[in-house]
Amino acid sequence: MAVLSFGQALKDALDVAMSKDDGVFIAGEGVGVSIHYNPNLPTHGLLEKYGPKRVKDTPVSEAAIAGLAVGASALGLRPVVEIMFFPFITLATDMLVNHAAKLRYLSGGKSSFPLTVRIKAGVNFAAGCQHSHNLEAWLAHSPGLKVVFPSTPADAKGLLLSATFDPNPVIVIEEMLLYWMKGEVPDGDYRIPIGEARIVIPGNDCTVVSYGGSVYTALEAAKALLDEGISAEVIDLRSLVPLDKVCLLDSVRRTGRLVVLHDAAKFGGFGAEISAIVAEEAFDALKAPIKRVAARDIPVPVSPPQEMFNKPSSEMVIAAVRSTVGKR
Amino acid sequence: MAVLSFGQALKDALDVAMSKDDGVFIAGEGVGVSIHYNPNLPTHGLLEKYGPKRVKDTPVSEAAIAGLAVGASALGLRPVVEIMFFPFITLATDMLVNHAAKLRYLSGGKSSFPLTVRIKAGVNFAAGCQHSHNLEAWLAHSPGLKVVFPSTPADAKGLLLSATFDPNPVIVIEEMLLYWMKGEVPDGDYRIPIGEARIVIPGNDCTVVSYGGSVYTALEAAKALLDEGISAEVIDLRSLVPLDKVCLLDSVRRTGRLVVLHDAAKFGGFGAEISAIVAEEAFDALKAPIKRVAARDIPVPVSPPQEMFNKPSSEMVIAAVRSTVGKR
Amino acid sequence: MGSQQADVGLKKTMYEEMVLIRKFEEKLIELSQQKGKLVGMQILANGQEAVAVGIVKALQPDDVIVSNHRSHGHLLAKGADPKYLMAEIMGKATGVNKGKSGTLHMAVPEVNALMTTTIVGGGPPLAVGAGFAQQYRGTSNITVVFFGDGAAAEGSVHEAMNLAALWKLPIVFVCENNCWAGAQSLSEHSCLRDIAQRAVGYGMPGESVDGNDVEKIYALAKKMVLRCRNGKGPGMIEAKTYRMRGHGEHDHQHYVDKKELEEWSRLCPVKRLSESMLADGLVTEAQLQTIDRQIDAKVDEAVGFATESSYPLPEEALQDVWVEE
Amino acid sequence: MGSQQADVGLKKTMYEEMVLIRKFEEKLIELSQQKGKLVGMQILANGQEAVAVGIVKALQPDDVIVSNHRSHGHLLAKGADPKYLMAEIMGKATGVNKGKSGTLHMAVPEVNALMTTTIVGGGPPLAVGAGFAQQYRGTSNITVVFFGDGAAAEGSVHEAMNLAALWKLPIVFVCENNCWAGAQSLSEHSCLRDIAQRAVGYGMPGESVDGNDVEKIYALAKKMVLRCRNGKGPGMIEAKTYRMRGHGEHDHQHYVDKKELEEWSRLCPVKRLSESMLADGLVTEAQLQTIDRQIDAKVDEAVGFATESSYPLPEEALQDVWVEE
Ligand SMILES: Cc1ncc(C[n+]2csc(CCOP(=O)(O)OP(=O)(O)O)c2C)c(N)n1
Ligand SMILES: Cc1ncc(C[n+]2csc(CCOP(=O)(O)OP(=O)(O)O)c2C)c(N)n1
Ligand SMILES: [Mg+2]
Ligand SMILES: [Mg+2]
Repeated sequence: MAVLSFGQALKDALDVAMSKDDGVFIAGEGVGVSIHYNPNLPTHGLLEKYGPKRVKDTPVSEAAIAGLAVGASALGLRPVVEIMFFPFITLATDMLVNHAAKLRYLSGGKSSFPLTVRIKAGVNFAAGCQHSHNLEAWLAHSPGLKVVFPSTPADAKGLLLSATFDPNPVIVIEEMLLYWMKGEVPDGDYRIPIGEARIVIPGNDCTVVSYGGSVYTALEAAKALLDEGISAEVIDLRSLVPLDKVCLLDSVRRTGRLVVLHDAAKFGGFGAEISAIVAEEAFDALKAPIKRVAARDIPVPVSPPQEMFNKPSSEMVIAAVRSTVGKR
Repeated sequence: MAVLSFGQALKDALDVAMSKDDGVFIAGEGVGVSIHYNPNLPTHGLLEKYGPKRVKDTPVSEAAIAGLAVGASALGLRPVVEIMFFPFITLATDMLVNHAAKLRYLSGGKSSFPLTVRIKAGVNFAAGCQHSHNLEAWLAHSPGLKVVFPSTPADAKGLLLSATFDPNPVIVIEEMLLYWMKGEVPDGDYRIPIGEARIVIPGNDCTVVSYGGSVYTALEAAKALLDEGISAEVIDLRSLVPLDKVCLLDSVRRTGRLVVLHDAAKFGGFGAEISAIVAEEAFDALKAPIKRVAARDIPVPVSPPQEMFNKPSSEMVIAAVRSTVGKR
Repeated sequence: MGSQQADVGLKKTMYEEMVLIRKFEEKLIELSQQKGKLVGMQILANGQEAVAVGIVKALQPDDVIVSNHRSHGHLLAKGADPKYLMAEIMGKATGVNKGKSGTLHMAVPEVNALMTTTIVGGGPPLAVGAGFAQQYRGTSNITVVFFGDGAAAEGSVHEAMNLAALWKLPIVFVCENNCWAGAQSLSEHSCLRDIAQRAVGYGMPGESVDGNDVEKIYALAKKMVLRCRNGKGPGMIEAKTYRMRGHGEHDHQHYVDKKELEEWSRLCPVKRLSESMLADGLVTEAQLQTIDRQIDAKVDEAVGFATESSYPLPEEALQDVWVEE
Repeated sequence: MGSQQADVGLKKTMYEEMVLIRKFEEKLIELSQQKGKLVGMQILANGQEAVAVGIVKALQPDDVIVSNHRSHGHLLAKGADPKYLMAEIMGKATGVNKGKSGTLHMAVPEVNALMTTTIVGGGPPLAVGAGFAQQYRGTSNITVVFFGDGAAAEGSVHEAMNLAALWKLPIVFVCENNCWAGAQSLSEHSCLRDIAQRAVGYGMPGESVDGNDVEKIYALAKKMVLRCRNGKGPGMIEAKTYRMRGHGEHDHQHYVDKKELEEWSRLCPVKRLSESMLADGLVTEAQLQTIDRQIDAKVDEAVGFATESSYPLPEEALQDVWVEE
């Protein structure tokens, strides 16, 4: 078990996958040579190790990058391609949603598309709304795609490795702002099953469901709440598709309360799905309204006070949990 | 008041808009000359009436069509462009979501983009999943876009006219299978405010929320339910963004029960947002779990029995309503 | 067997395949007039048979083709079984894709037609991936992607050509310029008349060819394919041809000049090949009639098979989304 | 005033503008080394000033420009006030976009820079719309869109050029080929060396020009703009230039050959213009120094203004999404 940063853990996953299976290649804008020379970036050093045949810097062509992955996977390779920032996924959604996700179905189960798309996400890095726009809700609403969104270095490695070797198209969303965060990471071919959530902190009074970077917002809130005697259970979904409904529903059945948190905009966000599942399947256990804490329904602004204002804070989570347990 | 088909009503809206304001033009693949020669299609005859300067057949270039709308609207025109089928919107989402929706915000409120995008939707016309994939949930989760999805000829006209003259980008989703359906349509510059839902049938026992073509599935169900003594209130949202929360919450506060229905896939669909709002803001009024009735989480299949199986039926709505009122 | 004899054999085979495509689709025209027989719109390659056959004949079985909404010809030329195609077009469980695709996106992995897409312009990026895999694995196989004159306006085609040229991928881009994209004629949707001119902008060879002359197409394809197989990178073929039917059988071509249709019908690729073979004494009328009858039987067999097949079960719609491990 | 004098005046103005851009951005380099002063990455046009100035000088005030992530030069050349740009780059309420944009997508409608996008390749389709509106309204205005060599690989650029050419829209496509797209050199991301060759594939004129020679750029721009204004349709200019700084000030160009940087620094467009004006006796060293001082003062004023301005209120983030009626 090594201590690695989140970015290094992702790189470790790529490294293990590439050394294990020569059908694995990576491609994207700057995955080989990057403007950032930084060992905490997930593809740093892989070009040097695996050479330009397997580490492909591409033109600025998101549709072609995605098409490359779809076509190469159909012939049995295991592409792991990168979309530089989340909003650029719009340029690749035809290839991903109409092709990667559907071509197997259209073939009647004859073709398969074992591809992975890594997307760099993040709402708070001062680049504005054309770089910051978390759209996991879109991908989760696209039958045929699996979607994972890890929050720790170990999960990042374990999920990326599972994604790479999954026989289906998997989207791996990476919270960029975590790239520097360190944690213990198991060595070798370590995989985490896609579709299993994780209880980060057990608790009795309220379930707080989150994923990606916002897990830390939830943890901060849970810590503060404990001081006032409120025991929040924090769940890290890790996978959005397939979703670990068992873990979610079990928890809510125990706590009777639910707060959902994410960094994407609230309206139509993935939190709505979590809420809706619970309102349908664990309704009788619910003791209070389901609260959602999320970003505002605006494009992400650049000015620092506004960017901060837009991102959901632990204070907002605290207030939401308090209100569900009947405290002000 | 004339009796028009849904398609004619849309055409009437375009006709009124074009004759009223010479800044209105329409563009898209086959909006002038179409492979379908049919007076029930929304742009039929407009080329003959307004000429090729204002009725623009375009190349097969969805991104350019959307870009045309964005750029032309920035200079003060009122483009109404068409995306032929819903899944093709993936090719235009960068222009719509990263540009139409955000450029005003990015300008600090200086530029504006009074454009309209008409999208032909429909899940049941035997063309398969690359033609049938209702993605209203994506657009509703894109701050800066308004989204309407009418179900009657009159609403279609009224909302399309409001969209055309709205100073913001508006997406008008047209249920193709309704093009032939007839109804009374007010003459002239008839507008329906964007953001107002409509109670189609009042009722006391359960609220059924729907929009677009699935409103008729809801009505069918409501009728059958009445026979067994269950009074369902059917709400047609008409606008998804902005959403008429007042109408929705009022109704649920009265009935205490909610079933949400749409033709898009269930997981991550727009129904989740409706459910989540109610679970958050009208929780105390709820007497039963919130049910969602929607398509399966699969690509839309072609084979007739499977296509039928995939689309939510009135039987499914009936079963859902029954279960909320505690009957089997 | 001398090369001349081989040539005769090839011509006959090409003729048979073109006739199969023609008759298979003529049957679809017939069936589409009977309510409830077929599922969805029928987009036919009537008039374009020479392109499919001439190109595919230049390929090896393990070469890959990526097809589009107008795929019947491509797939039959590649060797797909008409029975399973017909069943798919009827939405039957025995269809090549179990009825999940219908006519518009039939994939036939058995003959290396792994991906068919009805997203106009969707094929070329997929071909980039296929060609990349072939190059990566060090095989000598290549990928052919068929797309239309209309598709040439899609951004995806541009991205794919740039990437294919940059990485010297073994891809032949085949543009079937059939003068129409839906109801828009070439001059209404493209700033160019010769789509092959685009090749310059990617530093790849590009040539136009009479798309109704199967021999010329075959010769050009041979050349491009060989170049490609030898690692020289992609090339582009523009086959100038004509779509004789509407865009779907409900489309009655109200926007088409009847004279144009007449002129092109004189250039019918099937007729041209049979007449040239007759003129050269390579076949007799009687032989042609035998071929006709054999193909008729094959098509009838396909219709019989498809008609007798049952629809898939509704719940089976839930299958085939995922590879289950 | 004789045309020669006009010429001298023009050169001086162009020089002043180039110096303004240079100094404005040099100040950004300085400020970016001070923590918390600027917001976001700084993507600078250092070395490319001649393109912005040479092109924009050929425009009228009511012509439209569509800019990209590397916009400071374009906007200043078009007449944007450095004070409001600087305040925007600092995320201040007085910024040209109230701090909502920051450096990457500043729009300055006051000078007809209505749309700036940091989506690579996003500009050309927007330009299609702007050019269409100009044509539709029957004005004689035109639209210029700036994009990079990297952007030329995006599908959107292709769609835009095809449509612009088809409809003869009044658009000049200006490709600033600065040899890099992020950390990828031209030969790593493009199958072409001369992006202007792409113009052939759209049937529009396309010319390459020394992008560090403002006079040549201006002359070519004049020609293309005039053609465009006269309804002859779009054209393309490829300005061959070089990005002297990294892609953002955190990028230390580890992937760039230092010799290449040295060679291009010898071709500095600002120095070349000043030297040629000195050689031709159009200005004196003293005059140049005066210009320098004036521009320094202007930049300092901008920094002062921006620094003293306050940030917008957090809740104001909720404004400007919609036009409220
Ligand atoms: C992305 C996309 N846009 C639009 C369509 C609708 N459509 C189907 S075929 C077609 C015309 C295509 O023309 P062309 O590429 O020339 O192919 P052809 O039909 O002539 O073979 C169009 C616009 C589509 N299927 N996909
Ligand atoms: C759609 C999209 N993909 C990727 C990026 C990230 N990105 C920003 S600038 C850049 C390089 C662009 O190169 P070029 O077009 O040559 O412009 P330059 O930066 O050299 O001026 C990239 C890849 C982006 N902003 N948008
Ligand atoms: Mg065509
Ligand atoms: Mg560049």
